[in-house]
Amino acid sequence: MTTVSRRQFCIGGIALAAAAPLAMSLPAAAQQLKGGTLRVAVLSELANYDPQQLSTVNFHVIKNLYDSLIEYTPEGKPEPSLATEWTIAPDKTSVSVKLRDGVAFHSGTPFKADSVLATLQKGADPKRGKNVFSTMSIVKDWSAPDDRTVVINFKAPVPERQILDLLQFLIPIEAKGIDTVETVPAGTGPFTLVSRAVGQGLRLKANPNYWREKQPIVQDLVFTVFSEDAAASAALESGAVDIIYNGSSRSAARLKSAGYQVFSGPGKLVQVFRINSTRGPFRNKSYRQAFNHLMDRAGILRVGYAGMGEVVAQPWAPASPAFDASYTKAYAYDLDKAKALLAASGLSAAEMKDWKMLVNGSDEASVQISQIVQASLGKVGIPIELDIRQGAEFVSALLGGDFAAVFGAVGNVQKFPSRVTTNSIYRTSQNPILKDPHPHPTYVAAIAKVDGASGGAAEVKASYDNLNKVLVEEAFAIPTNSYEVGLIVASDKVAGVTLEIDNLFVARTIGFK
Amino acid sequence: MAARRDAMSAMLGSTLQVLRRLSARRSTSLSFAFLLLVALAAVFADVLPLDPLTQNLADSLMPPSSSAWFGTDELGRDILARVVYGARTSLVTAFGAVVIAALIGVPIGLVAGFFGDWRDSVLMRCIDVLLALPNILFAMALIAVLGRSQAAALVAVGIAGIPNFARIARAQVMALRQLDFVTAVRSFGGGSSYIMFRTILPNALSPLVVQAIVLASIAILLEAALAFLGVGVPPPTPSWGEMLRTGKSYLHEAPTYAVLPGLVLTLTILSFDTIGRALTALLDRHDTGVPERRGR
Amino acid sequence: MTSYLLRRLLHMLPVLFLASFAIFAMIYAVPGGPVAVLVGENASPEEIAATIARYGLDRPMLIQYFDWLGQAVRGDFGLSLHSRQPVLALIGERLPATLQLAVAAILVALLVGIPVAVGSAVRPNSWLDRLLSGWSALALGVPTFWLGILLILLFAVELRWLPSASRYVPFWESPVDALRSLILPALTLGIYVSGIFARFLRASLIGEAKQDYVRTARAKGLPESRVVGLHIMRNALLPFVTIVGLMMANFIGGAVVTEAVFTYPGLGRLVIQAISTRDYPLIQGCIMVILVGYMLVNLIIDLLYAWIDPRIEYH
Amino acid sequence: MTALDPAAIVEELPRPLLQVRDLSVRFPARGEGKALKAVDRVSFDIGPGQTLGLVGQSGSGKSTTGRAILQLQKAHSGSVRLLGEELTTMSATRLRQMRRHMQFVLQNPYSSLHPRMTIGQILREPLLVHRSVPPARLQERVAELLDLVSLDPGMMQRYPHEFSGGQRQRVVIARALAVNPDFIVCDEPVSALDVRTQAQIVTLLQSLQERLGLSYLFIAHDLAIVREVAHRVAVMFRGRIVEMGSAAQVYDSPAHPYTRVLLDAVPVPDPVRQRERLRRAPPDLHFLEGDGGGCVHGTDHASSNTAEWHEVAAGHGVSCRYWPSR
Repeated sequence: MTTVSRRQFCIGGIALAAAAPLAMSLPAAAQQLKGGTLRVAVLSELANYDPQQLSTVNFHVIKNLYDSLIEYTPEGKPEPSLATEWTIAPDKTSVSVKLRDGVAFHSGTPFKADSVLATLQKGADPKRGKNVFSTMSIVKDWSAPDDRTVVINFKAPVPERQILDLLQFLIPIEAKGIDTVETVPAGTGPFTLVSRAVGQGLRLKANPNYWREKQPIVQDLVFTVFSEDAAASAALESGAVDIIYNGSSRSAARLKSAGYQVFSGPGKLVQVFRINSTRGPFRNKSYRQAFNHLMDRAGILRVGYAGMGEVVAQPWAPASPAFDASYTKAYAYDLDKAKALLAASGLSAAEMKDWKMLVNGSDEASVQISQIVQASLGKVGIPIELDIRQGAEFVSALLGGDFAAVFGAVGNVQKFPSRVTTNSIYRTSQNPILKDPHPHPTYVAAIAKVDGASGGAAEVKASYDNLNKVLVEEAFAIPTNSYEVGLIVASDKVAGVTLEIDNLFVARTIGFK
Repeated sequence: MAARRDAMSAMLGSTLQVLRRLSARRSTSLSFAFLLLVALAAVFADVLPLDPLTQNLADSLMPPSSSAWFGTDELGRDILARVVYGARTSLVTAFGAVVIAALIGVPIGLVAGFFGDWRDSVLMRCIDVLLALPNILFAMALIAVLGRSQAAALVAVGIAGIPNFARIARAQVMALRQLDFVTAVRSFGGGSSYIMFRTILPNALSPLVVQAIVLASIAILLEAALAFLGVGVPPPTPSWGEMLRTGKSYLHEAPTYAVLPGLVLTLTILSFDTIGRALTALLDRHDTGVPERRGR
Repeated sequence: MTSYLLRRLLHMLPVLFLASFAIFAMIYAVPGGPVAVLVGENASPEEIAATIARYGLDRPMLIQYFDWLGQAVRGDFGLSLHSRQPVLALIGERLPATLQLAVAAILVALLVGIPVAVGSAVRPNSWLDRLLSGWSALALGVPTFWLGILLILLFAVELRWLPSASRYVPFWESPVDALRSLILPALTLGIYVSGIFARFLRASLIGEAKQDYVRTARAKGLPESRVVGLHIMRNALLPFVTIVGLMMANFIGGAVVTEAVFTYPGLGRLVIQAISTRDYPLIQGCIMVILVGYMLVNLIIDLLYAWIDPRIEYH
Repeated sequence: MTALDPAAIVEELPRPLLQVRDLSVRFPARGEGKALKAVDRVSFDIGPGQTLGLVGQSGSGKSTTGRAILQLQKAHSGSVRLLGEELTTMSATRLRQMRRHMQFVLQNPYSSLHPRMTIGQILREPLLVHRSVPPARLQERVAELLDLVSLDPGMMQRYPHEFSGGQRQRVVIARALAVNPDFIVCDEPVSALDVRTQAQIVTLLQSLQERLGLSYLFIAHDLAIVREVAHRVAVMFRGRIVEMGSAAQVYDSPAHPYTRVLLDAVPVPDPVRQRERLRRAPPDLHFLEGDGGGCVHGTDHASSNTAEWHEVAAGHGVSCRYWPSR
């Protein structure tokens, strides 16, 4: 790996401030790791192989079947991957990307600009673009001056970090396989698909023509789907699997104390108490603001997530550029402050309790932390009921905005701050919960200011501070804590675990001691 | 009215007699005592110095101690308090479910058995469907429709119990409808429903009451199973099955969390079952539900 | 005999029809529906509409039902809305796991239940009978999920002999691994079923022992073991086997709960998951498979009658 | 012997209260067999204040006839008119109203009373069903009824099992009387009782008939009792009436061989005669197959369109399809 970087790694433009050693996350012993069959327990059935539908249901395969244009280190520094260099125009309205030579898709087709163009095409298509579509909204057009170069033009000047996020999010799909990518993987990744047994798992094997040298280390990669945490833990303890990916914090904590290795990546989620500010008492700003102080964040973190994470009052993980620890102190759990704000709201007791809290019954942590909030509300004289729904019923209520208040996690909390707008409660337009026109124009303006802050560090910082202030004032979403997603619990026989910025599972560096 | 009072006192008399016979065995008298305890707990839960809802997050998952005899749960609530209030959930659900099952099942069985024509075929075919479906799956599907609530659990468990009552009522009617006193009522002009409900039903009561007791144990079990699968009475309402569900995830940290509520649940089910079986045995020996043959 | 078989199979149809329709109508009434699950959290309204149209979920309920029925009779249960795999394939993946658990549980039940029944029926109301009957009451009354938890606590958490959650390992692939995974769930379900076996077999045995022919056999001086083994057992099996058939639904229900306790990847968990995701075709398919299984078992039991009791003729 | 319609005989009697014509009851076939003709074209009338005794061996269709008249058993064909109203085609609602005119006294007083109701409740039941007595008068009426059957009204609160067989049968009769009926079917009303009680009940029935002007269809296999209570007697054999006439006619000059067999079966106190009679084999009755052709007397009733009935004396006739084989 180090050799690769020395020979091919060229720093492009101003994008890379420092060339971080690529194998930074690899221990020194990595070279001595042995191959074999790596058995991984996952907790969700694979939904599809489409990297543009990236979600927890395919987190475990995407980085093993595909490579993205660039990668981030766990600290958020960009690194070359399929793109060897990238140059952002000084006016920040375009980026030019150089593609790596000598890479082939699993089918044998050489990797060239056509596949990147096809990938961009798919991402910009409202029907096929899926998760990438909203990120593509800044893109005007694109072109390929030659086989090894792609140029992407933007509609307006775009902050640097947002451009890098886009490149990191772009995962080239083989042009001719793009229509069947949901069911047939078409990538350049370190592993190729061998077989899949629906509901049980899938088997991959090492890609013999992989462009990163000496990777992957293991010859076979087997994923087994476990429907419950307890089952996966039992399998790890009985030696039936080597790694659990994306298990619960609680069992990870228990396994850690039993001597297993636990790795948590930087890509946390933030649990957010979402408030439908178009309904009932929640139309009252002062009433909403009381909820900033009604969250027993420490208790929620301990009971719901075994203490693995941080209490936060803003939707950012500590790695986020907008993270500001002072808010956590200023908006700590404080029933007296909450009572004062409730009194200031001028609402009657009957008005205050005229709602139900929606709860995801399929998620044990949600049930518990909802009860904690319910108890806090009870203490300030607002007795409310829980409306517990399972599976599909919950999801449709959550997405349709058919709730008064609900806990739901928010991702992308370590990236460019406006990326939180991909999440339904934080959307600035076509918000399915708050609807149009957006009831909190100051928030919409604050996001626009962040997006438009393409100037110096001071302007950027000011825009972040403004956003943070607006978020607690409008109080339509009350973050409580960050928590681990994509936790890796491994037996002591394995080593070489690489952490990924989004906590995707990267198997290519893992081997046996 | 006076007659009704007489009937009541006669019934009370025979009930006492049955109770006396039942308590002759140690297993049944123990069962009685335990059920009495559970029922008292359910009724007087509010009077006891127990609080099932107040959380104390700092003291979560504590082992049994003098301040919390059964320990505390993951939110620091007193498990004993939740077990006591859970008795209320269980008994209310069981009682309501048995009432629903009886109100629907008994008329179905009476009509099917009394007329014995196409009505019998149609009704019994429906009962067959209910019998063939595992009641836990049926109840889950029904709760999915009704939304998760105590009422939904009660209705789902009740409907699952319909076949039990329908089959027993039907068998009783078929045995009783040809008897002379039924013919007598028919001959002086009693209509079908009068005969079914006023003449036959009172004579079929004993096996139906026994069935109700047996069904109560099934209903408590089913309610707990639904809660265990996460579709029962919604939290924070205390429910034994829900406690087992949550407790199961804390087996390593707090083994008593799942074990103690489960023990109370099991003893309750066993007590109902023991009494139900003792009554069945008594019924087989002393009272078959048809009039005595004395004098012949 | 053939015509009897045919008629019995025909009798299954109305029940299947009624049940499938009832389930279909019931699930249709559920709020939420499968669309949200299909399109994911960040779907646009257009995408939702397109998905609804693609799966034909906007058509009237009756049309959807008869469409489904038409395909189902041709053996096509459609695709799961969630995983877009054929329903039958999904069921086929889980069925072997459930069958393996069922066979193991029934073995446990027979090994425990028959000795208990015989032991208590030999001298009704003796101390032995009371002890053994108490045991079957316990087996039936202890909720399977609590028993499962106790077993996990003892064998997995405390002693660490066995895994606390079970995987499905086909027995013929690795008998040792399969057994390690099966022991606890099979014990849990098997003990419950042994309660059913013991209680009803005891009743049949005692009922049969009162018959005249038994007295005759004893009077002839046949050894007690032969009387019980040959005469009583053979005839007691008849009513017993019927009841076992009728208890099939309980057995399946017990299996669903047992699978949940041990997170065992069987049919029961598939149904629960299907109900929670509102995967209509999958729910329908699973329920049909369970119903057909129930009825086939009862049919086989009726056929077994002929084998056990040659006096029975088929009309 | 002349062939006459039995109805013609009846014409001479006072206005009939009950008129039964060609009443047939069939029980559905079991398996491949033919439907059983339990009652086959039975016709008779009963006048007000009259008693018709219906005798025959068990299984001859006596009880079924009684039940068919009361519409407790569905008739296959034929007509039953009570007070001039046709019962067989009557709506269920109207029939329930008509039931207050006809009542039933069953054979077994032990099983015909609801075991879980007091005597008072039992007697109140028909009154409530027919709403024939205002609620305030119920108690009084029940006491009246008990008095009518010579029972102490103070027994009202007792349960049937506290009574003797005779007392119970009195309750059964009181219940039948509750709605002031005109006609009562007494199906073996005394056969479950001991001899002394039998006589008391028979006396009660007779006195009630005199006081209330009741008509009875008195079904019994005991010929002696029937002779005592019945004005007219019909003899049933295999679902048909084979002989009918006044009690004196039938008992003193039986015209049908079957009637003779029945009468011969009555035990006589003389052991020699009794033994001699038991030695004699019962006559083998001869049956004519089908409905057409000549009867035992050579008459073809089908072609002459007359009933299969031969009058041997005024009001005394016999059937001609069953006969001893010659």
